[in-house]
Amino acid sequence: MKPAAMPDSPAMTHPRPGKTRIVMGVIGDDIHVVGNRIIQLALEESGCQVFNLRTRNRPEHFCQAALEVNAQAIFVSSLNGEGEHWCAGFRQRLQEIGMGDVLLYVGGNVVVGKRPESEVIALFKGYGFDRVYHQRPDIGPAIEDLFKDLAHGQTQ
Amino acid sequence: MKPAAMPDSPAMTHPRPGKTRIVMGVIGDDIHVVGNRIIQLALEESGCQVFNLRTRNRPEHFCQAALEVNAQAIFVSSLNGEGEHWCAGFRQRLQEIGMGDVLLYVGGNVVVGKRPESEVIALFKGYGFDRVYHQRPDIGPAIEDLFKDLAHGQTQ
Amino acid sequence: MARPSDKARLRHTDRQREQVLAHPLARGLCPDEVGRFLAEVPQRRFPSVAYAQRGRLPLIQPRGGVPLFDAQLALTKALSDAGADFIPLTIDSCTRHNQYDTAMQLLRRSEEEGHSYLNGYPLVCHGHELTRQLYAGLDKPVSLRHGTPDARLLVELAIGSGIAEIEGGGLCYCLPYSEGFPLDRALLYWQYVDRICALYSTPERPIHRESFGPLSATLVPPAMAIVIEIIEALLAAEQGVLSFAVSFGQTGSFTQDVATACVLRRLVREALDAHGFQAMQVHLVYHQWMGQFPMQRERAAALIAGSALIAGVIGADKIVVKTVDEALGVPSAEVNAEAVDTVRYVLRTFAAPAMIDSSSIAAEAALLASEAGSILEAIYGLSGDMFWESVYRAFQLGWLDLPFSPHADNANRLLTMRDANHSIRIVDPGAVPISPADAASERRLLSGRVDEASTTYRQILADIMLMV
Amino acid sequence: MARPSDKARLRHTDRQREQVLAHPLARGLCPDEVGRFLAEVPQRRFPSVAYAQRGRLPLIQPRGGVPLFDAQLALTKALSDAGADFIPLTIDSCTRHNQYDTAMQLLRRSEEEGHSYLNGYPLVCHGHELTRQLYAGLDKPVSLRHGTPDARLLVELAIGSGIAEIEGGGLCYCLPYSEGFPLDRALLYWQYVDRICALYSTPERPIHRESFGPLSATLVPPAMAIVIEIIEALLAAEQGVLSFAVSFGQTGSFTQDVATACVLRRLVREALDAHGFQAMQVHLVYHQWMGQFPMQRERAAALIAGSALIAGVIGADKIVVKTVDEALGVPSAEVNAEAVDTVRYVLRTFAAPAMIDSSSIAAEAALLASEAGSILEAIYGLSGDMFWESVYRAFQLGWLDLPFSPHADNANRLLTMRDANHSIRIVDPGAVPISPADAASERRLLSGRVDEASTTYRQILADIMLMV
Ligand code: B12
Ligand code: B12
Repeated sequence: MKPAAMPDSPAMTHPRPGKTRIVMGVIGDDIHVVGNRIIQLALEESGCQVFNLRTRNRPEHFCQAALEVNAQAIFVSSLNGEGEHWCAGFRQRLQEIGMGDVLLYVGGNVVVGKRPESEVIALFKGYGFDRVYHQRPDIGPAIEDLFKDLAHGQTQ
Repeated sequence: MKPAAMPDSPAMTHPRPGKTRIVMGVIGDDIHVVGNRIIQLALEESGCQVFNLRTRNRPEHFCQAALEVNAQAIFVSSLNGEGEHWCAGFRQRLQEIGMGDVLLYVGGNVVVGKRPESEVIALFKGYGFDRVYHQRPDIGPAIEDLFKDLAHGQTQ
Repeated sequence: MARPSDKARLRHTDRQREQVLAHPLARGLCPDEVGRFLAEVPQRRFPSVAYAQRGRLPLIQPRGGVPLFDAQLALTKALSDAGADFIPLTIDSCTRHNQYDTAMQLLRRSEEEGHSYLNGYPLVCHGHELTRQLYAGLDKPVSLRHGTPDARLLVELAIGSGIAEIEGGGLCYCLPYSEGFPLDRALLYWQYVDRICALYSTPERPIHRESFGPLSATLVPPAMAIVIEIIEALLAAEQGVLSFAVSFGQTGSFTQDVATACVLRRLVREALDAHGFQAMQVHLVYHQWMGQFPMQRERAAALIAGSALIAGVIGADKIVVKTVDEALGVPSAEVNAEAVDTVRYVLRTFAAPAMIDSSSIAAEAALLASEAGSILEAIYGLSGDMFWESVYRAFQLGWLDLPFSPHADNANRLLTMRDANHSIRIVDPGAVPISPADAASERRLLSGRVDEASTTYRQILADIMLMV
Repeated sequence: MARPSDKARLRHTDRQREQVLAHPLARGLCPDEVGRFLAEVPQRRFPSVAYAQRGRLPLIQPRGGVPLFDAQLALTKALSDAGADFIPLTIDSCTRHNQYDTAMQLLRRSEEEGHSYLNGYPLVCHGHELTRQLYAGLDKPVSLRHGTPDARLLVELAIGSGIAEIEGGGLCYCLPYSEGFPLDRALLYWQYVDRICALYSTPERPIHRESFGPLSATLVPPAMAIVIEIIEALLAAEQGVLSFAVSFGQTGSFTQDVATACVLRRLVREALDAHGFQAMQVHLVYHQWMGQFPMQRERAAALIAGSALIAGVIGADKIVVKTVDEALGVPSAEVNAEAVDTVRYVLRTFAAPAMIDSSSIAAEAALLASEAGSILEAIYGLSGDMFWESVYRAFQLGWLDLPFSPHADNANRLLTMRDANHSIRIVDPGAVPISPADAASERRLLSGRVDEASTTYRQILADIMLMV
């Protein structure tokens, strides 16, 4: 099991002012890292400061990291189908630590097998996610949405 | 164009008593012969006496041959899609020459392109065909049906 | 001895051309006007240009022909958008048998009743002026796909429509496509077609000719297909055609496909050069499986993908594509476009290694080359003035014999079967002049087949239904 | 120098075995009872028997695992009826990380809410007695498919369920499948698993071991996969395993697949014989494309068909099958059975020629053999008592470096890219001990790539998305 405390990866320690601070990682007992690697590169190329928790995380890892770096957005990945279980009540956890306004996106293959798209989106919106990218291989549109959402001052 | 008179293929001249006499061939400007070859072999192996008009026939070729050999059944093939045009009024032609009771089957790809199966069957039943084998590669079932229909004395 | 030579070139075709263009449906087509029109269409409308600019992958050509102009225009756009490199114009079967009245009648019914009574585009009924508009602004070659023993009027109108690739030939569009059209007449009519193509050609904009190698698409031994393709290249070269493609249909055996491609390429080049036709450019076209298709959609798609991979392996210049609806009927524009996309996908992603070889491929190639060589030498050796006469004589003698041909004069003595590698083997050569040694090799390769004795219809059907 | 040898064989495993079987979910499994049970199941339940009876075509194995027993039974039947030669039992990811409580919780939710919360079959939760009933009356081998660094309990229960093929290994189920499970511990745990397999084996009924060659399924240079497969064969041989399969994932290049198959076969046999393990039988397994799949159904079907044809060409002993829903999610039983049918269809109809070769294949094979040879020699040369310690040391030195591994200790200095033939090339070997000459050859083969300079994420993504 991953140690509960924040992994001490170099980028983690001090957030750079002005850059959009994003916490990202793969949730559950999920070790799919390829998309995680690609998303980090893409976010960094579009000027974000990325705090990557990499794979096999629990919800509290995301919350702790978001608090620590005062994140403006959290990108949760779920590829192996465990997302439906581990993402439940995510927004509530953030509210409990005063981070209720953080932008919260989820993407990958977020449930097991084929389920109606509308049902999957409703499920994760119910968990408090702002946007859901189920079975969407291209990360490009999500980054555009991110900057649109940030521009609308949805977050401080 | 094929000569209107009956082609003088050897099996044509004198029907053998006791054997089921079947006229068969491909209708329209259709040269697909592979199925025609297979059907002749299959019918002969099941004990029929076959009068094969081969390819590019008009309805009158079938009717003349049926009259000449006092056929018990006619197998019409259409593969290139022209069947819908050339098979119209087929039963009527047979009735006009006193052969109205002959068993009349059609098979192959009897219309152009994909059309609802029920519509295709209704169309050819309307032309007076007893059975329609649209997009059915295996000739086996048709031969069984033939002997069933013959057994029911549907024909003298 | 009547070796192929340009002495056979038709010197004056004017009188015959007047007769051909006198047909009311020729609508007063004027060859000079067509010549000027051809000089103005985009250069990439000529196959020789498209072939010259080809990258590493085979060019892709679907089939497609529907009765109505608007539907054909929509189909043309859909196929081009899906990535087709050659655009097809597939002609209906009435027009193929010169039954223009029936074609006109069925065209009208198709218009009135809103569904197709024709299995292709009736170009002679539509005429060349309307048909030109199908290809306004197109910068890809258009290929005439038909099966017409007497294609003289059809080809005049096709070239008049800006179509610069004409498929067919005296043998390949007579033996598999007619119940008894006299072969000598078909050979002469196709000499006329070749000559017209040569007359319309310029060095940079040659009208391209392509022979139909699949023939009856049913258990045709590759040696026979190779011989017929070489004969038709020679006959076209005699008339001055400068841009030609030989083709063959997927045999059903990976090994035999690779061997056939390599032997056909080598022998056609040797035969042309040996008869002074170095100037003729020759390309190789591979037809995806032309026999009975599986009904099951997934299997049809797998067959299409597998055969596309073989096209990549043999480095074909062009691949002619089938669709998943092949066993059902003429495909919709969507299904057809989807087939183009899938083949393009396979060719791109499975970048096959060029020039593959193996002991079984080399052995097969040696046998096919020897058989084709023997048949060609026998035909060259026939007495007579003109090469086409020797070809006709060879057909009468049963030296040219096409399995599953509907033609009444076809000898039907050549019998074939598949061996354990699914390669097509010669069980009995009939009168086909292959050497006794080669005939013995063929039978030896068959020994692997357990049920070779039984020639019931079930066993023949099994070989035909290989891919079902 | 610590060469592989049977001196490393675990002499007494009883104490460790007691600990493993003390887990409540082991439900008092008794090894002797399991031994008797294994002696009674049909002989064809053992992979070595299935492989020995294999005809010309590769044997077919789908993937498949669902939470509930009834659904798994239905899936097992559907796959067997569709013609699968090996039946899979794919284990869920919680069980793979020994999270048995979470697995139990999600199993219950799956039952209550009628849809799956687990991406596989939680065998440890279900236990071996219930799981045995999945395979009552089955006369085909069952294969355990998972990704478990510590698989000791899982494998005890799997063999107890009558599963006679165990996939995995100390390297291949740690580096691609964990974010940081200590590699030395994984290597030792897998020595235990290998030893248990050997103890349950008899000469006619050996428990079969298969290594997972695809690894991270993303731009893994074949030389690295070949080395890891050979290491795991040697480690298993040290423990007395007698029936083993090495495997690799489709590289994305036809040429490189053929070369990899030939080099892997040759080098694993040489390595085993060189260390006195002549008795171990080795088979070759080919995984259809393990990377990002196209969403478009027709393209996915084409990818499956094309890769099946390659499996035929390389004469793989077994092919592990993907489905058209790969990019979407765990497939339904129907879609999974359909994939088995399609692959069987392609293998049957495209009887590929054995032992194909070409200049590009020969060159690729020579390079891969040289690279794999260098890495293995370096590892053999490391000082230490046990071969597994040299393997662990090599990983720490970055000599074993897996691109796109989630493992925190992976060096991540080995960089790879595709060349013009889509073959995976080494841009920078990092610490991997290939010769300078081979490193130079790799870069030379890359010169064909225009955009090699740009390493933006788009360009890496393009290599990953090759098959989309
Ligand atoms: C490669 C692969 C693997 C490799 C992973 C190597 C590694 N360590 O990374 C290996 C072979 C090891 C593997 C193992 C398993 N896999 Co896997 N794997 C895949 C595969 C083929 C490709 C994934 C990939 O790398 N894609 C390329 C990258 C670039 O794309 P991506 O990961 O999808 O991420 C992109 C998008 O999803 C999106 N995105 C992702 N996250 C987020 C988050 C946000 C906020 C946004 C906006 C966007 C976004 O942008 C990313 C960048 O482009 C997929 C199927 C497919 N997609 O074709 C299955 C797949 C993901 N795997 C699956 C499963 C189930 C497993 C296993 C559990 C085994 C099993 N039971 O079958 C194990 C995992 C064990 C575990 N502990 O988790 C399933 C999930 C099923 C489901 N959800 O219903 C899939 C879908 C296959 C399938 N059809 O069954 N796998
Ligand atoms: C081989 C073939 C050819 C060969 C024919 C060689 C020859 N001379 O025989 C060649 C390449 C020359 C050819 C040409 C053409 N073909 Co073609 N051809 C085929 C193909 C691929 C297989 C046919 C075959 O031989 N099947 C094997 C035999 C054993 O089966 P069969 O012929 O279907 O017959 C069996 C069953 O149908 C049934 N059956 C048949 N008749 C009857 C009658 C009765 C009473 C019963 C009970 C059963 C029955 O039993 C038979 C024995 O098993 C089919 C597509 C397919 N089926 O996969 C297209 C197909 C038949 N052809 C077609 C067409 C349109 C043509 C052309 C007109 C070209 C064009 N426009 O595309 C030309 C024909 C020109 C003309 N004048 O008719 C279309 C017809 C479309 C439609 N109906 O909507 C098809 C379906 C292809 C397609 N999807 O477009 N063709």
